[in-house]
Amino acid sequence: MCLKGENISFGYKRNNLILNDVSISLDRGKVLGLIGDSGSGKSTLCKILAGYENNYQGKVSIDGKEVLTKGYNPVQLVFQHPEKAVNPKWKMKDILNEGSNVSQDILDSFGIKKSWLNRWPNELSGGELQRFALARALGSETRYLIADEITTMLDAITQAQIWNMVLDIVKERNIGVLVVSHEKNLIKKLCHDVVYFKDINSVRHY
Amino acid sequence: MLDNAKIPGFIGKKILRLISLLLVVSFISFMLVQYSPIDPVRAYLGEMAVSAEHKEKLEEYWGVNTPPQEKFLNWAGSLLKGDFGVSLIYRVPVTDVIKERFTASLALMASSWLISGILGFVLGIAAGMHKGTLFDRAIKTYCYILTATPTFWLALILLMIFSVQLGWFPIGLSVPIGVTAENVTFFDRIEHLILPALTLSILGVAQIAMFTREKLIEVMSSDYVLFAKARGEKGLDLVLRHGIRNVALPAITLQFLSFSELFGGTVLVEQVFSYQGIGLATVAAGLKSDVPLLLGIVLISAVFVFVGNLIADIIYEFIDPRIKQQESTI
Amino acid sequence: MSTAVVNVNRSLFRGLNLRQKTLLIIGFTSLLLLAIVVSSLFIDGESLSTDFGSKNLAPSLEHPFGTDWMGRDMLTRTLEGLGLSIVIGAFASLISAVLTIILGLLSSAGKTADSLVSWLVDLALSIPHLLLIILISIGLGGGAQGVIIGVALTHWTSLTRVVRAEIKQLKTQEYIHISRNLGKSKWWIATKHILPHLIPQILLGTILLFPHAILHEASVTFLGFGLSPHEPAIGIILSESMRYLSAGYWWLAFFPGLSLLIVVLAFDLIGENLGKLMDPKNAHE
Amino acid sequence: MENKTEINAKGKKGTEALLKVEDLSLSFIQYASGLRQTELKVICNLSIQANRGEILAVVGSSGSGKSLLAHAILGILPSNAKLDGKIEYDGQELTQKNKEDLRGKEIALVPQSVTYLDPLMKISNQVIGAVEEGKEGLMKKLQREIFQKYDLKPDVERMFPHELSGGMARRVLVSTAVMSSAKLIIADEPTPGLDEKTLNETLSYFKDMANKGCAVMLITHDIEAALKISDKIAVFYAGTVLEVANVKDFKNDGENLRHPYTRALWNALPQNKFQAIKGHQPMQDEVVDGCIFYERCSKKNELCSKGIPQFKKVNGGVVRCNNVS
Repeated sequence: MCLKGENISFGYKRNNLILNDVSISLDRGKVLGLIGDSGSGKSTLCKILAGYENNYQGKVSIDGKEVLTKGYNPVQLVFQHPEKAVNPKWKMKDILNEGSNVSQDILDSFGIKKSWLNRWPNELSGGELQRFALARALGSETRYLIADEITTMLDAITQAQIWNMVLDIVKERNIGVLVVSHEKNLIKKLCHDVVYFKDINSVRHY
Repeated sequence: MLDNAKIPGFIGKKILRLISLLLVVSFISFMLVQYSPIDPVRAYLGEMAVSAEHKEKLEEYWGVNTPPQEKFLNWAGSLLKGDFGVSLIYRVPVTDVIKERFTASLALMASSWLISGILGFVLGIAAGMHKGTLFDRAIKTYCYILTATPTFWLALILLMIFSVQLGWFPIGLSVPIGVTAENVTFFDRIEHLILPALTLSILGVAQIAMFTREKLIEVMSSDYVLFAKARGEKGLDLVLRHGIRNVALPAITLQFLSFSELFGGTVLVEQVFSYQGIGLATVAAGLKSDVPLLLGIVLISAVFVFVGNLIADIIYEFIDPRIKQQESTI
Repeated sequence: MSTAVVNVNRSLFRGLNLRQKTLLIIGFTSLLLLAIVVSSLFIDGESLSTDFGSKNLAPSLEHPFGTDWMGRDMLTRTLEGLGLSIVIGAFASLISAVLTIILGLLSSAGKTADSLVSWLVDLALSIPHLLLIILISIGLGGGAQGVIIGVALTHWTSLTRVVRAEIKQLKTQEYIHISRNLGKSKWWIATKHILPHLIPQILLGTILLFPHAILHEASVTFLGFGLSPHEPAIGIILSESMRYLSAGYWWLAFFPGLSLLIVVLAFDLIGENLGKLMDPKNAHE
Repeated sequence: MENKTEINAKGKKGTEALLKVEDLSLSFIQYASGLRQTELKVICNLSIQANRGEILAVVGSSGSGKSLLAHAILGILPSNAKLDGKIEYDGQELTQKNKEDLRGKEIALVPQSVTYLDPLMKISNQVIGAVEEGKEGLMKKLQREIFQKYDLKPDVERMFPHELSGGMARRVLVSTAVMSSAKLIIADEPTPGLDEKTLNETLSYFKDMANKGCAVMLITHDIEAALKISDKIAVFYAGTVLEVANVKDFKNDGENLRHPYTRALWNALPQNKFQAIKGHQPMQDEVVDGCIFYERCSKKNELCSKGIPQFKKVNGGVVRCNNVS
C-alpha cells in the first residue's frame, strides 16, 4: 500500500536537471514531511507524483502499478496559492463539487459555511479558498494527498485550523500525506517521518 | 548578453524557415493566380490584334495547355536561376522592375519608418509620463483617430491642402515628367518624397505611441520603479533612468514587426501621389493581370516582412536580458 | 495620491459614474451605426438619380455633403457606401470569428495540430496584408465577391493568435490540471473551463476586427480592385474624387472619408469600452 | 504612548520614537467587473511607533496589507489609494512632500525580492542609485566597501538582477539601504522562502543596523523570524494593530500577552500548542462595528460590539482590548 517514485530525473533543459535520480515512497496512513531549499525541485517532484508533469524519467507507481492517466487520480495535489486553483468564473459550490459531491461531514469539519457556496472565488479569503481546495481534493477515491506549502500564505491560526482538520480526515480514511514545507517546526509537528531534499541529487532520511 | 553558442543554430533555423516559407508562399500564390479566371494571353495582348497562329504560339509560351503542377515547376525552376520572367506591362525583366521600384519605395518607407518611430516613441513617453492629464488625453485621442483614419484619405487631404490649395508640392509622380533619369536632381526626389513620407509618418506614429505609452505606464507601476521612488528618485530622471531603458527595446521590436503594414501603407500612398514605387507597380500588376510581376512582388514583399521579423527576433533572443530572466524563473 | 478621489467626485458631480458613462458610450455609438445601416437600406434609387442641373455643388443645407459631377447627393451616396462597408465588415468579422473558433479548437487538440495552426498564422502574416487581399481577390476572379472573400479570409490571424495564446495560458492554470486529476475528460474541460473564458474574448475580438475589415475593404476598393464603379462604396467614391481634386471639389473626398473615419472610430470605441467593462483593471486611467 | 523607558527594559539605547504612526487608515477605490465601484478598506486606525536603536516587527498574515503600511510611510501608494491619519518622522509630520524629500535619504526600504531591481541595469549602478554629479567616485568607493563587508564579489557589480542567486540578492537588497545611511529602515518581507542559513544571515544585517542606532521596522509574516531579532512586536490583524508586545512576552502559554488574538496566534504556532481557535478574519469589504476580533473572542462582552476599543498601556505594551487591565 504505497505510492512510489523511483529514480526520477527531470529538467527543462538537457544539461540542467532540476531533479536527478530521486526516489521517494509514501505509505498509506503515513504523514511524510519533505523539507528543502527553495528551488531544490520539491514542487516539481510533487507535480510528477501527482501526474501533472509527464515528461520525466523514472517511474511512479501505486502498489507497484503505474498510475492511469485517465479518470480520477488517487493522488491529489494541493497548492500554495488557492486562488490559482479555482476557476474565477465558477461559483464556489461548482468548484467544490467538481470531482464528486463533497459530503456535509467534510464541509462541517472544514468549517465551510453554507453562505460561501453561492459566492465567487474573489469574494473569499485565501484561507477560506484553501478549505475548498482541500475538501475538493479529499474525495472518497483519494488515497494520497500531496500538500505543497498549503499553509505558507496563511496566518498561524488558520494554518492550525486547516492542518488539524486534514490530519483528522487523513487518519480516518487511511490516506497517505506528503507535506512539503520550508517550515521545520510545522513538519516536526505534523509528520511521522521527514525527508530532507538537498539541492539536487541526494535525498536524506533523518 | 550575446550567447555565442546559440548563434549558428539560430541562423540555420532562420534560413531554413525562410526557404520553406518562400516555397509555400510561391506555391500558394502561383496556384491562386493559376486557378483564377484570368487569361494571361489576353492580358498580354491587351487590345492588340494578332493572327490565330501568333496567338497559338503565345499560348504555348504561357503554357496554357500544360498542367499547372508542371507550370509551377518550370516557373520555380527559373526562379532558382534568378529568372522571375518578363513583366507583361513593362515588357522588361521582373527583376529590373522590382529593383528600380523597390529602391524608390525604400526611400519612402525608410524615412517614414524612422520619423514615425522616433516621433511615436517620444509622444508615447511624454503621454505615459503625464498619464491622466489633458496632454495625455490629447495624445491618446490623436492616436485613436489616426488608427481609424484611412491611409489613402489622409493622403488625399494632404494632397488637396499642400499641392492643390497651397501649391507647395507637385501633384504627382516621384520624378518630374519629361526629365530624363540622369537629370533628376536630388532635390526633385526629396520634393516628391515629402508628402507621401509625411502621410505615412503621421499614421505610423499612432501604433508606436500607444504602445510606448502603455508600456511606460506598465514599467512605471512596476516593483522596480516603486523601489526607485522609495529611494528618492523622481520626475524626469526616474523616467530616463528606468522608464526609457525598459521601454526602448520592446518599442524598437514592435517597429520592426510593422513592416507588413508599412508595405500596405506604401501601396496606398503611392497610388494617391502617383509615386513610382513598388506600390504602384503592385496595383498595376494586379489590375492588368501581370502575373510574373505580381508573383515577383509577392515574394519580395515576403522577404521584406521576414527581415523585419528576423531583426525583432534577434533583439528578443540576443539583446534583451529579461527574456533570460523569465526563463530562469520557470 | 488624491487624484482618484478627485476623479470620483467629479464624475459624481456630473451625475454619472464610469460604469454609466461606459454604457452610455456603447449605447450611443451602437445606435449611430445601426442608424447608418438602416438608413442605407431605405435609400431608394431616386435620391441617387443623376440630376445634371445640380452638379458639383458645394455643401449646403440642401446637400450637406455637396453633390458630384452627375448631380448626385453625396450624403446619400456616403450613407449607402457606409452601409455597404458595415455589412462587409460584419461579414468579414463573422467569418473570421468562425475560422478563429475552428482553429482555436484545433490548436488545443494536440501539439501537431497546434504547430499547424501556428504555421498557418505565420504563413498568412508573411505577406503584407493588403497584398494578400489583392492576391486572393484576383485568385477569385476579382469583382465584389473577390474583395469581400479576400477581406473575410485574411482577418482571422490576429484573433487566432490571441485565442491561441489564451488557450495556452489557460492550459497551464492549476485549476485545469486539477480538473484533469479529478477525472474530467478533455472535452469536459474544454467546454466547462476553457470556453467560458474564450467566449467573451472572441466576442470582443470580433467587434475589434470590424474597423480593420472596413478599412481594408475601402482600401482595396480604392485601388480599383473588386467593386465596380457604380456600386456606392466609399473606396469608389474616394477614388473617383481623385479626378476632381485639382478642380477644387474638396467635398467629394472630405466628407465621405471623414464619415468612414467616424464609423471606424465608433467600432473602436464600442470594443474599447466593452473591454473595460469586462476587464476593469485599467479603468482608473 | 510617551513612556518608552518603562517599555524598553534595556533603556540605555536612547530609545526615543523616530517614527510615529497614528490612526492611519487606508482604502482603495476600485472598479470591479462591470465597472462597479467598490471601496476596499485595507488599513484602519492603525497606530505604531518605531524607536531608534530598536527593531519593531509588524507581524500579520501574507497579503493582509502590511506592505501597504510601508508604502504609505514612503508615499509610494498607487493613485487610487486614500490615506487618512498622521505619520510623524523625528517629530515632524510627514506630508507627501516631506516623504518625497526624505525617502532614500532618511528612510530606506528593503524590498522583498529581486523584482524590485531594474532588470536592465547593472547591480552596482542600482546599489549606488541616482547620485549627484561629482559624487559618483565617492559612492563607488562606499559601494565597494559595503560589498566587501557583505561578501559580495567584485563581479557581482556587473551582473544583472536575474543573475543573482537567492542569498546574493538578499545581500544586494540590504546593501541598497546601507548605502543610503538612512535612520529609518523599513524591511518589507525581507525573508521569503529563505533557507535557515540565509535567513539568519539576513536577520543579522538588520540587527546590525539597529545596533548602530537605526530604527528598523520589520514587516513579516514569520513570527519566529521576528522573535529572533526584534525588540517589540506589533500584531497586525484585519488591517490594524491589536497589540504591541515585547519579545519577552512571547513565552510559555502566552500568559503575558495582552490580547486574546495574540495569545491565540502564539498558541497556534506549530512549535507551541498548534491549537486553533474558531472563526475567520473578517474580509476587507466587511464592515465591522465593534472590535474586529469580536466574532472569535472568548471573552467578549457587550461593550466590545460597540466601537473599536482604544489603545491601553498594559504591562509595558499596548493593547486594544476592553477586557485587559
